[in-house]
Amino acid sequence: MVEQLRQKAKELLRNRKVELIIGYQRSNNNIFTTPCFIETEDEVSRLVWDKHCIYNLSSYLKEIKKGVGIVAKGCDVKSIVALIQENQIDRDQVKIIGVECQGQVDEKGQSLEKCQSCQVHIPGIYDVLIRSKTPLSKNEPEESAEEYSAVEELEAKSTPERWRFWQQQFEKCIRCYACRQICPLCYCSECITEKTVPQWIRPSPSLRGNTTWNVVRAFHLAGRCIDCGECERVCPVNIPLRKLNKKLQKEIMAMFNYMPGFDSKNKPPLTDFRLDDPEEFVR
Amino acid sequence: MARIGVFVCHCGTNIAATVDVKKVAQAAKSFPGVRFTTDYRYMCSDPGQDLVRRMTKEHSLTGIVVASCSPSLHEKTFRKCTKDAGLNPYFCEMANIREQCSWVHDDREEATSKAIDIVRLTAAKVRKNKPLQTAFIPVEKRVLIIGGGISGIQAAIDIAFAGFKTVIVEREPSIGGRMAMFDKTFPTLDCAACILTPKMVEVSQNDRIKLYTYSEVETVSGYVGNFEVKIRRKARLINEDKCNGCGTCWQRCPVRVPSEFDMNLGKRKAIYVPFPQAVPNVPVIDREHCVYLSKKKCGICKKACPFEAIDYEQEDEIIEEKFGTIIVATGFTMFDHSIYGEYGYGKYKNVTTGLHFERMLNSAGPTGGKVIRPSDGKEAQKVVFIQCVGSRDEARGVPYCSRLCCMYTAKQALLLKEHNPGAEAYVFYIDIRAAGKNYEEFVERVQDEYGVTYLRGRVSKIFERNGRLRVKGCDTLSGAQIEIDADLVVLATALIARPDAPGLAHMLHIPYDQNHLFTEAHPKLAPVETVTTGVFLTGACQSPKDVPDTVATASAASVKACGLLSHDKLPIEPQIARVNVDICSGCLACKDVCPFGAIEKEEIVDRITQEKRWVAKITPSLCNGCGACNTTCRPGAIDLDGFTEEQIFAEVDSLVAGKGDEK
Amino acid sequence: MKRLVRKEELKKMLAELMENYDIIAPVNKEELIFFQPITKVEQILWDYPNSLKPVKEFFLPPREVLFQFNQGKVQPADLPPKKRLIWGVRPCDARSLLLLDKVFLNENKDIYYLEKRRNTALIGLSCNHPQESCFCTSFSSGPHSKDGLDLLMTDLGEETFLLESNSPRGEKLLKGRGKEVDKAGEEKREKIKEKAERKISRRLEPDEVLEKLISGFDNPYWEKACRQCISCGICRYLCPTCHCFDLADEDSERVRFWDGCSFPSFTKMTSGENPKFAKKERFKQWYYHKFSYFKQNHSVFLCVGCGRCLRNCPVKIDFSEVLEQLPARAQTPPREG
Amino acid sequence: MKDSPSVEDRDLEPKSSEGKAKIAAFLCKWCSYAGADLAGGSRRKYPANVRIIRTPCSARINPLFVWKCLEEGLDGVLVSGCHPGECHYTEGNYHTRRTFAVFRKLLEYIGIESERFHMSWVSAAEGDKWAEVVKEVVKTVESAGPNKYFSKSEEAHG
Repeated sequence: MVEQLRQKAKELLRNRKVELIIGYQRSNNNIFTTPCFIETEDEVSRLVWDKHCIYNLSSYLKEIKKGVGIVAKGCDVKSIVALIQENQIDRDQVKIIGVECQGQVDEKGQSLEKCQSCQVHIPGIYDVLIRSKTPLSKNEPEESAEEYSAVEELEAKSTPERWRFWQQQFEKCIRCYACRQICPLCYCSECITEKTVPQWIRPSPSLRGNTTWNVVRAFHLAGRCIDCGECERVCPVNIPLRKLNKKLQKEIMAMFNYMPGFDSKNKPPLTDFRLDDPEEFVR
Repeated sequence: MARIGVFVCHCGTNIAATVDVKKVAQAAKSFPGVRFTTDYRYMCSDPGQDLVRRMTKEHSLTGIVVASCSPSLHEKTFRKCTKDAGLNPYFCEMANIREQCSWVHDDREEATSKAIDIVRLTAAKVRKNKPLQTAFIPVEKRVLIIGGGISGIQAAIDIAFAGFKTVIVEREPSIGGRMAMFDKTFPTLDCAACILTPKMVEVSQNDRIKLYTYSEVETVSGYVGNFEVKIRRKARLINEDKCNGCGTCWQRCPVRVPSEFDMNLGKRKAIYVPFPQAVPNVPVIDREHCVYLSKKKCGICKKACPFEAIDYEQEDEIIEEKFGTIIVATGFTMFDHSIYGEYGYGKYKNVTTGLHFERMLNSAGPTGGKVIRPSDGKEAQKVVFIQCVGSRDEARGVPYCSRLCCMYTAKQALLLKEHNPGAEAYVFYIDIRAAGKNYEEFVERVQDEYGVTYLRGRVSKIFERNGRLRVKGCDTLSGAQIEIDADLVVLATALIARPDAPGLAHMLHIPYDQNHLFTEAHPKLAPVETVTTGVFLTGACQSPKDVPDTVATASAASVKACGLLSHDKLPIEPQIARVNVDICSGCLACKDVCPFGAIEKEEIVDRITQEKRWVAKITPSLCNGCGACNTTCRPGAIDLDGFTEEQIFAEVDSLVAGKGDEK
Repeated sequence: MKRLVRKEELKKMLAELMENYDIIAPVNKEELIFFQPITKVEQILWDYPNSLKPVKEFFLPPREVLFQFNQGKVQPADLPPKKRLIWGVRPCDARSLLLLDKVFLNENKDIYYLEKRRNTALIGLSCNHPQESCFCTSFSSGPHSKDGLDLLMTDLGEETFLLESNSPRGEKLLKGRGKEVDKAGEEKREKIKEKAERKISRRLEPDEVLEKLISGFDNPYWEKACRQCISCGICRYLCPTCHCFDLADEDSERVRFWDGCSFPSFTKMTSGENPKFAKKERFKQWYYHKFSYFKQNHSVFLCVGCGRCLRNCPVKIDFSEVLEQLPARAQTPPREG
Repeated sequence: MKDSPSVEDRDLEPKSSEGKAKIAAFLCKWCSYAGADLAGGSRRKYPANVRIIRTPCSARINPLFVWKCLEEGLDGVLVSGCHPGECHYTEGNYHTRRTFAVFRKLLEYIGIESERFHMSWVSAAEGDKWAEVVKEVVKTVESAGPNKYFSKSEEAHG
């Protein structure tokens, strides 16, 4: 697959389809990878592909929007779809080098949680597709029963227990905004948390400000988050942000039958409505 | 630094009896930015208003809080007052301590404490108020009328008489609408055609009225004074300029198909005018049935036409026109009774509807005025009329009363007797609703003079036996079970909204109710207006109406339209949304939620990076200030003048006790 | 003063100290190591790779109320009355406080910082197992350095620690505890120290870096080097020497809280003008501050080689590699790879 | 220039009457606000716990306004708009309905008692309904007790 990948990347550069390719290269410790930015055919040999390519590189499309090629797994492609859907990038300007992915592992060698319920081993859209030697025949669309188990576990707790749980998590937050910066869909040039007139979110890392920040972050991604899990991965204090994101994904799927990241022509669910939307909670 | 004045009104005892107004005024003195407070018996009286004006000047106030009644009553009054005192009127806000406080609470202490909170909240808002300016937009002095039935026709004539130009867009090949299908009209029994046709002719001859028949409104954009409308002129396959309506083509056409105008009781040709008095008197080719179009054989009409007016290649045409106002006159359609199993699911040929019967009564109609049994064409001797089919039936039909069925059923029973004095007529009804001038008298006459039998009750079953219809029902007045062997059953089916009404409503940004009938701006005081300024309603698209009511609303809508057009420029509400392009990330979620199409994509050069990027752009004249875009804007790049984030935050903050608790 | 103290005795000593001091010590919380106030000796970690957050958080807290205000009255924030003792500080972190002193305790003393510094005793723990990312030895320091500490503990194994005082306060704390250090103990300690230092293979030559930075300010290298950065605040916040802060009013409190030059809003002004909006500028700022500006102002580099930025970067930017690859005096960047 | 609140502008006198729930109600001006006016016009009595904030449309009500109220310590929040299909702006309340259908789930999930957030459709003709809604909402909010989410005493450290 790596040879195939390098070959395709070389072609894209040679044919001037792109000026830059965002991909993965071996990191200093020779096991893991880091993002890399390839501009010449010679550099293409740096590109690698294996189960250590956890990063969602589409985050870089927030900054590099034109003449760019990007190596993307199925999950990453979902965020590219969302970026197209939300007017942030032009499909024509981004060449997607889709890679068939059979799951990723973290630095400890453990399979990522999101990979266990993956339904997009093969990317939804791409310009070129790199298949494995033993290609998966198709994406398995059946819904994994396990997918929301972490969310359900928390839902089963009492309200005060949930409050305590999240307060303990949010208390750790140092407001480094790595969750925001890594998120491909947090592309606002100025985040609401930076707004001072009026001040929506207390900027200092207090329990109160942290809670608000995390509530706002989660809500602003409601119906948009494609669950790449990068926010949770980068959080230096291990706040389980996916538990928040997945909860909203679950609710939106249940209420509006919408799963983000699959169709760039759709309206995101919170800018859309149906006449028969649920309203049992309204008096 | 804000200098706010608080004016607390007693409203006689309306407020003062429950709220300690002196205490409110006293408490308000300590609110941030408040420099002057007072109370007065009637703030809206002339001396009260004068007090506001004088104190505003005397204390150099920069913001006014009037603590009295609901803003819906006197916001305008006091904003004007504020303006008169030399301030921007939007520096005045109402603290509603009457409707939402003194009138709903008994406990004086609680009510006073709440009133103080309300004033604090309002003062907090006023501190963040900004001056707003009313803008003006030019007015295109033309009216679009959607629908060419009696209401559209009447509106066009009235508006043209007032000196303004109108365009009627009618979907069918001819104007005339439903009324053209009627035989006679209740309660005077004038012939419908006799009173409608002259109006149709007037429309066709008036220089100020333009007609687009066989046409549909495709899109509407813009706003009051400046609606931009795309109209699809469907290809008739006839060159209208050449055709003089001689009729050679349809006489020669070999294809005969059921006529929609005659409710499929008669036939028409594949090239046809729907009825002899059609306006314009230009035929249309029915693509589905024309042999030339389907098999490339025939072409008789083209050969026959002396004016070479037939053009098989003609294509739909889209025309774009600008209008200042729009009148919606799209009328109604009939409820489909085939869901009623007890009436035979629409399978029995001799179970018909009022409109079928109307065509049968018409001497120019398919049966030449003879009431027949559609199954065998024999004259019907025994006819059963059933009212409220679909109406007042929440479960299977619509919850409302269709309002005219009582009257037209009476009329039809009467006409049956006139056409065939030997015929028998039975009417099953639930209630007789004959509220109209000479209506009750008419129904009595039908019963007394014409001997039509009225039975109060429902029909439980109709089935065919020996070629006749066995109608089983009960007379709830006598309690008797009734069975009638009828030749014909006429159902008074409900009048309902057209299936595409919601689509048009979305296009025009007007609301509709659960029955898809368009909603007027106010049920009593603005019955022909809609919430979208410049869009008016007339006729049965708003609710079922008979001819006199339809004509009355048409004239009413015309006056409203002419009123708008009499201005060269119109003011627009300044409380609208604004984009801060520096923060806007161009996701255009706002565009998705804007109900008015006021937001579009714009390319700008970023002032920091100097790179091009997309942002949202709001057209102020299209924005109605609902604020949906604000909520959807994640970075808070859109704000709403008059209801800004800062104002709302200030209001919330004002409610919080002992702020600064957190460590 | 040097003493050999048994672990058991150290624990006792801690328990005693708890009466007069708030003890802050490293604990394991859900797989992460934090310094935090403890109430029981058992919570303490005796050997650990360095904590996630540096101890600077106890002197320049992530959030600090400076004063409260209410209707025109200003009430300064309460300062903690009880003395504090931070137990188990790593030498790199201790050294970072000496660097922060240069910022907060220069001619304009920051009373909030000063009070906390005065009030806090620092008991260090030598670093016997440096990590791959560590490079403290590049800054005339090392895993067993006493700089900035009142007392340094070195784990000699077999439940024995060698304690060295480095200040009068440290001496006072140590007085009368344990026993004399014998020669074997000294030798053992020396061995452990050498072993630890040898383990640190990562090396930076700060003076060379400074030279490269001076000539390389406009080098196009930065344009490429910064691409990988996602502009989060992890490296800045977890850096023991980063000390930028922002001020805000939250209700009736004036608060000071961490800020970092990686954020696009860092230098944003009220007018909307933002001189360091470009990622390249923000990225560069950090390196220049640490190895050029600070050195010029305070004659010392603003880095202690703790390696947190390397370990915690979500996209694995290698701090020292970025500086190493900066071309010396070259006007055009070398080809990468 | 007065962007951030300054010392002299502070208004810190205690505002809540002890022991009574304080509830913010965001009302669209066309339906629910007019409905509340009608309740007054017909002298319907209801508890005095609710403070009304008027907005043009319920779609203006950012869920984060609701959050702010709860964060600041108000005991409950009510959002009220026109019945579906009756929105003055044709479809604003459909957006409101969706937004809050999601947001309330988030509130519950992070541990805010569901008793604290309410939503209603009250038309301009439903003065009686408004009074009933307020009664029910006040009762429900009070059943959850005072809002102590961020009060000093409740703050959990460590």
